[in-house]
Amino acid sequence: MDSSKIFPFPLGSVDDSDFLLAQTLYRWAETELVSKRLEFREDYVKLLLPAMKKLFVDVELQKMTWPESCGGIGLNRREIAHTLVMALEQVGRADCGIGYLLAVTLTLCSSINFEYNRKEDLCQRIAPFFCQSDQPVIGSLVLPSYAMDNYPAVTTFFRGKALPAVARYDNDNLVINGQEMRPLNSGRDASFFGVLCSLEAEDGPVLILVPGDSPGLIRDEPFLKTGLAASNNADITLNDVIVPRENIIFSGEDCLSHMLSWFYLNISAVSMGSLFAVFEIIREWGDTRVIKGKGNLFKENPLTASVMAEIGHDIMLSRLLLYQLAAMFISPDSYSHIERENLYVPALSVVSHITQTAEKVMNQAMELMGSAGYATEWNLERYWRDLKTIQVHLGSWELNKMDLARYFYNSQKL
Amino acid sequence: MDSSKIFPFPLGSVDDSDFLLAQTLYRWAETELVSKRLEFREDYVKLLLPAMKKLFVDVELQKMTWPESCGGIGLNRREIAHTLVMALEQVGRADCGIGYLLAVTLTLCSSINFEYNRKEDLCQRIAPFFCQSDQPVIGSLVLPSYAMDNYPAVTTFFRGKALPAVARYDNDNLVINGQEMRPLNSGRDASFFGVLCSLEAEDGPVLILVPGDSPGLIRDEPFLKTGLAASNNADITLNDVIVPRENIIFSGEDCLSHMLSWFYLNISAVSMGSLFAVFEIIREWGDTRVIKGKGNLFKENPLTASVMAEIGHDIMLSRLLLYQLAAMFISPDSYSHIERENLYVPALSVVSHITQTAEKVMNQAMELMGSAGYATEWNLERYWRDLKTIQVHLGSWELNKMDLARYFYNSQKL
Amino acid sequence: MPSIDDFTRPKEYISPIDDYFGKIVRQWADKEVIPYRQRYDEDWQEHRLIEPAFDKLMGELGLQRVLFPEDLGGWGLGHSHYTASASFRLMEEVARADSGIAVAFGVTFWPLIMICNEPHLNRRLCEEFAPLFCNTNKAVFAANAMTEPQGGADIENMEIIKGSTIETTAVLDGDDWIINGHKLWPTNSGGVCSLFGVVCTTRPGSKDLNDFAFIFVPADRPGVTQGNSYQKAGMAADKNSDVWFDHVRVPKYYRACGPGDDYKYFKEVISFGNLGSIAFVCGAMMNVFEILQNFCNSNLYRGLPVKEHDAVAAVLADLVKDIEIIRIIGYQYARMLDRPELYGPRWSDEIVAKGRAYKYFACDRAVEDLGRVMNLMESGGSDRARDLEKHWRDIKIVQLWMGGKQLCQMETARWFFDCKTL
Amino acid sequence: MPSIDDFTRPKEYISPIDDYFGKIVRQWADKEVIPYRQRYDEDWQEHRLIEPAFDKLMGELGLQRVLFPEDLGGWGLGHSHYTASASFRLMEEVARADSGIAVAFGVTFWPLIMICNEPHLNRRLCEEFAPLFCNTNKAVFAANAMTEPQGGADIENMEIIKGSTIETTAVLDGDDWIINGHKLWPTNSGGVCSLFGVVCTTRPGSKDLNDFAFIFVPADRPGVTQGNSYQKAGMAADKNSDVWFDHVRVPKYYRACGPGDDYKYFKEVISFGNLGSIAFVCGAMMNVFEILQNFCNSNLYRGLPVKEHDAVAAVLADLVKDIEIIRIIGYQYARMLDRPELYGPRWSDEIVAKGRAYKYFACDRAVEDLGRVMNLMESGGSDRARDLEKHWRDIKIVQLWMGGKQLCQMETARWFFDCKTL
Repeated sequence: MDSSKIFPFPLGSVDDSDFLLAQTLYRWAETELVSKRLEFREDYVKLLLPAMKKLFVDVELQKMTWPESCGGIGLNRREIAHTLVMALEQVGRADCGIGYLLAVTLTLCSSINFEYNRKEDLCQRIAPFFCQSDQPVIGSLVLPSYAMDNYPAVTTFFRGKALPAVARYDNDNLVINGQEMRPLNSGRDASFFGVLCSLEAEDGPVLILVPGDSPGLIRDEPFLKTGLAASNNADITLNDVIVPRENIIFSGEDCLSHMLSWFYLNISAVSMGSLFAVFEIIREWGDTRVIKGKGNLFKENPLTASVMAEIGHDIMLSRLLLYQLAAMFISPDSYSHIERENLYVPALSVVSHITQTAEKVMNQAMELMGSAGYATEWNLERYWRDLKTIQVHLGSWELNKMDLARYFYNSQKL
Repeated sequence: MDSSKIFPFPLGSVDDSDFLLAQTLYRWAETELVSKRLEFREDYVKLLLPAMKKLFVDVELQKMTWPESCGGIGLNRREIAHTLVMALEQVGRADCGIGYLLAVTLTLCSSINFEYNRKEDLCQRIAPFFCQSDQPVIGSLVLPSYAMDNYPAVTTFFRGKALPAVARYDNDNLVINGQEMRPLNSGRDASFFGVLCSLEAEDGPVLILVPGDSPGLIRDEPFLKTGLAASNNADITLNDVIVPRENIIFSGEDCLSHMLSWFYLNISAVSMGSLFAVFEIIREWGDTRVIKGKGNLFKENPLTASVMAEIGHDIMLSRLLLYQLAAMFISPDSYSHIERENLYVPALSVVSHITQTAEKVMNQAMELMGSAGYATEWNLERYWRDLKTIQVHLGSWELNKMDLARYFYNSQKL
Repeated sequence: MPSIDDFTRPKEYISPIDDYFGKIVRQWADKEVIPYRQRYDEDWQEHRLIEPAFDKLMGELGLQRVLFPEDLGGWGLGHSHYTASASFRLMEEVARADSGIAVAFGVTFWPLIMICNEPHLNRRLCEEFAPLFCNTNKAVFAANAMTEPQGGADIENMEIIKGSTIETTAVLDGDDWIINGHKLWPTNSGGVCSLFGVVCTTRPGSKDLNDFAFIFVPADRPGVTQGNSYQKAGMAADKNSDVWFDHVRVPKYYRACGPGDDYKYFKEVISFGNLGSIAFVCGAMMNVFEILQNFCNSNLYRGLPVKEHDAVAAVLADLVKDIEIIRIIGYQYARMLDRPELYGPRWSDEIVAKGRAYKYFACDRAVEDLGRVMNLMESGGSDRARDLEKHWRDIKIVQLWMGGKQLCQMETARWFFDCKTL
Repeated sequence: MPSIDDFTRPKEYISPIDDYFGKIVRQWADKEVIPYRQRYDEDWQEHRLIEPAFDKLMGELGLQRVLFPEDLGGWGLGHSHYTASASFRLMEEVARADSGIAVAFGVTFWPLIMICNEPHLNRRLCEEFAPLFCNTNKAVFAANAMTEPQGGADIENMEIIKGSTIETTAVLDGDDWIINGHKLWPTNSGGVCSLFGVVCTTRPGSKDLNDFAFIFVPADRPGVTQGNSYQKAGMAADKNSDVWFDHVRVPKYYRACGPGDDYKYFKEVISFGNLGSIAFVCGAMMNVFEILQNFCNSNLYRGLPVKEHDAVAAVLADLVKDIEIIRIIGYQYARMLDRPELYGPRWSDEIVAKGRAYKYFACDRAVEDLGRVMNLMESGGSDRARDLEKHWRDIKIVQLWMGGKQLCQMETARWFFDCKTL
């Protein structure tokens, strides 16, 4: 049984088409991934790429948020938050890595194609790539990171971290430079990068869209990492990469916060999906495994049941928070003290909670399953690696909390 | 500033009268408690009783849920969940003990006077006590507890614990016996006890209303305890106490679960209020205290700010869950997979989360404040003691989780 | 059934006086304290119930004399090779009964460490103060006056502050120090203190470590005022108050060790403070174990003792696991203080930092564990008759004092990661 | 700047061979493993990269010989008074480089404990098997075949199960045992094992402890089949597989200690298993410390090394605090195994239960700490080039094996609270 049915959520603005989409994605997962896992494990070429092609192209998710006028499906309003969440839950349940790529791609696109963000020129130019391609079109982001102790003199800092690239105007174009930058995902095969730059005469950070085939964009060899096999990641370097001025997606801290809010919502949904998968694994274990000799089912032992109960409890509460957050995106006015500008704080808070809870839940599930917890065959360890990888890409909790302190206590110097 | 304004919640079915009531209670708190704390500390006679009289009688909270036809205010529908929550938040912020008494009293009354529970005879008989008294009328509950190793032979068990009392029919009356039972609160001065009994020919537990002045009801001396000074608690004994048959409030496990659901919602709101108080204390500390020498405000130090941020984060998420839960009570149909019968699971889950989070938050706030954390003068330690006392009265988390395991995994033998 | 004596201690570290005095103190605890402690909270101002227990322990049994040299009426523990391990056991046993008494008892030695311990034994001051403690059958208390109104435990954050925020001053006037200042919170203040060790500066604002001074001030000197006791969440036996020093005059030689050395050896005081804190936690937790054994045997769930429920047993396991570990760590730290030739000076940054780490570990675990077992006991957890909630309140206080968790973390990180600006 | 050698060890417990062999193993780690370990995960089936490191450590340096008596070519550690403390250091050093290698190395001694350790040294079997390990420069692996398909680590839950669920049988046929059964998961299976210690029963379903048998089975005997390696989250150097015993015939004297004693001394195997687990955690965490020191010095936030941010430093402090404590506990447990005259037999329920408690403590702390520091390193945390995520994966495996946390909790509670039904 689809475990997402066990955990209550408010029906609110969810409609039939959302349920239909979720069902479609559930079937996609069973056909393209679940049934092939044992044979192909995390094989990128044999398993993940074909599944992504189905998802991005055949199920048309990469067209979803582009305006109909540009060939998309036209789900480009804040009201689709619930749709996004329900879809990303299902994708995350099947494969966190694919869910993550989709989440980042949708985040990048939303900054271009959502009604209230809409950059008409960019939309017209970029939409066809997403809407007409018969291959997955992946977006990626390059965000600020710790500076290294040998950082170049031109580096600009944003809230203590280094902006990855420097842009300057050159007539109608922008010239961008950045060395060995690590994208959130897919450094090897992303079609578009949103690169956060410093730009002359601009105070805050500026997000610039850099097509993956831009001359001067160099992709390193892929590097080995903990999880997210679907993300074929590598560092990239921009050497005097030239893009039109119109490729500026936004500038300034508020816009960045707003984009990150959507990113956090999407990631929360993907993480939620991975929790459904974990719940299903541990439920099956509880139904079939014995403990302390024959006839004693795992789910009937008070200790193992208590840990399993805590897993259900944590997942249930996380889902309630996720949908509460989605509802804030849809209608900030119906929340006291929430405006569009400060969605960032609840979004950061919810995504941090859900990913931290997911880490705890997965750790507990693994404990219950002993060696089966770390055997590839049982899949659990994959969700654990994937989720942790997603979590670290959200940035360090210790430093993210500085943003929360600014909100709650009006701290000025952090 | 009222810190409850910092933490977003969905306006949903909250209306102006709810905000007005919250304001009234905020003023009540400032006048009756906050301004007198330093002088009277936790003095029951000088501080708490007068404040309770204002609250229960003058602000009319003890009339709130009785039908207008019985002299009450008529807020006796599930739709008042948000009203209750907003009111109990404010009372809990002022004094957890008073909030707790109010929560239990309203829980007991709701089982009698809510539209869908309404016991007409009981309503008519009992409402006048609440609606016409010029003194606080306190309700209390006696719930199952661990058996002692010398438990009497007549003891009946419910889900592994002993039912406190035994009732039998005697013509039109019930005769009740129970030895040294510990009520949730106010053993010394409650006007009504809801006592969970075993009753001949009934399978499940039966809740019977026992007036405090019943002959045969013996109140022990009050005992010393950690917190909740407003609850003047003592064990009670019922020796052949006789009440009319109509004093049966309900029988059966489902009704008990439903009553407990309201109890958990109410307690969640009281705990939430105590978190507002703690937030205000730590915010003031952060605004005024220095660390590492002059000029370095506490809220600007990255470490103390990070702990403070976590406090804000936890409170914000708890409040979102609280209002999500209230919304489920108001309209279970608008949640997937929720029916009236299984409100118990999310309610248990939310109250456990909020009270556990509150323990963590208060522990952290105390850590930040060092000696001021445990000095009575700063009030923080009182909330910490009170909240923990409330938490242990919800029953042990390890055993409560067995209920969750039954729901999530269909465990049969726990 | 295993008892508290089955918790592991490193057997080779145990002091020669351990067994004998451990037993005596346990008898004292069982007879003089445990039957009365439920009423201690109401006795926080008067100490009518509490005082007899103190007199018995410190005066009659004579434990207030242990640090002083034998020829001055003491037991010579200050120059033994088992000061720390012997103290650990004694403080553990006292804290098992009441950590408030344990603190008051332990803190009496706190200033005396500065003058009674090798290699910085100050014979003249030992002679000066030994009679006060050794020639009486009544409890006599000493106190360290450290914390000040502004900044609290910043005083203890010595590596970064270097005494520069101390506002209590000592000015030489001929052969006397004139002390002025306002201190908060000393354990054993609130009127009970007979001898203060005062942390002060000979040049306000200075970061020169030679200006950091530790000076003894008998509480009966003119100009010394102890305020009323603060009311607090627990530890009624430990009185705290404001203390004012208003032009208090003491002889020049009342300075403990002198310029530079006062600062240096004051860090040893911190080390012993952390050791004591661990011992208090450990002793309280051992009593928690006793309470729980009793509770879980006599309370039933589904017809069996509560301890037979697997999920409950897991919580019990977590508790005893932590007691085991805290006790081992405590004795290991005691050994590190007792064997400087193996582990380095007791006042070294390394030993101080490690003590901070162990202390906050012990407190964090204990606070979490007690919260959980209190919850397990349901309404029994908040009932004072069970004595569990008492330890829960007391242990929280141990966690919060001496700068609390954050200062411990900073000192730990600073030493291990060589941080410069923390 | 402090190094990993500045983490506390009880100095008086350190074995005479500690310093010399500790250094040798560290050199081996730095030269033979650390430069290559990032590619180990892809080498899980072939062991092309991993095998040379094993040969060097176990064969050439000869560490696979340590338990055997000297006259048989061993180093006599099995009858020394520092078996446990010496092993702890060695395993720590190996795990610093790669806990998979450490496990494979440590587990090779696991069955040998049954025959090499005093007071149950089995001279005949030592003579039988010593040549296999001592007369070669190649790594030779041994394994304990315990876990079975049904119920997993229930086998280890000995106090309650008493061997009654064991389905692997040993039947006497003249002077031979005939072994039949199916085992899962032995470390050092998957084809690398040369000598199995097989946990089996001489009477299926029996709770009579005399029927519990521990019998040696050379892997090249007819009827022994090792399956293909399982793929797992980490520890590529540790091969695990199914193992089938199909009418395998071994001499009667291959039974380790005999009826009753097999069960009794098998609990010593559990004690050493817990000791080893703590050592693996400890070694891995020391390397985590090295990685973090480097990371926090070279990565900047607000223009300063990350470690200078107070909130980050608190996480660093939590890590080093736990390393301190885990290491002290590990050495204390080693001492308890090395000094049965002080602490009781290594196979006693008390020592087994305490080992379980320390093991799950160490694992829980490490798992939490590594999760936090991985998060601190942001995307660097999941980058295999940093080596941090490797330890994160490996330590989780240590936490899960040998019955995982819940079994540890039950055994701990059972001993301390005298539970009857857990």
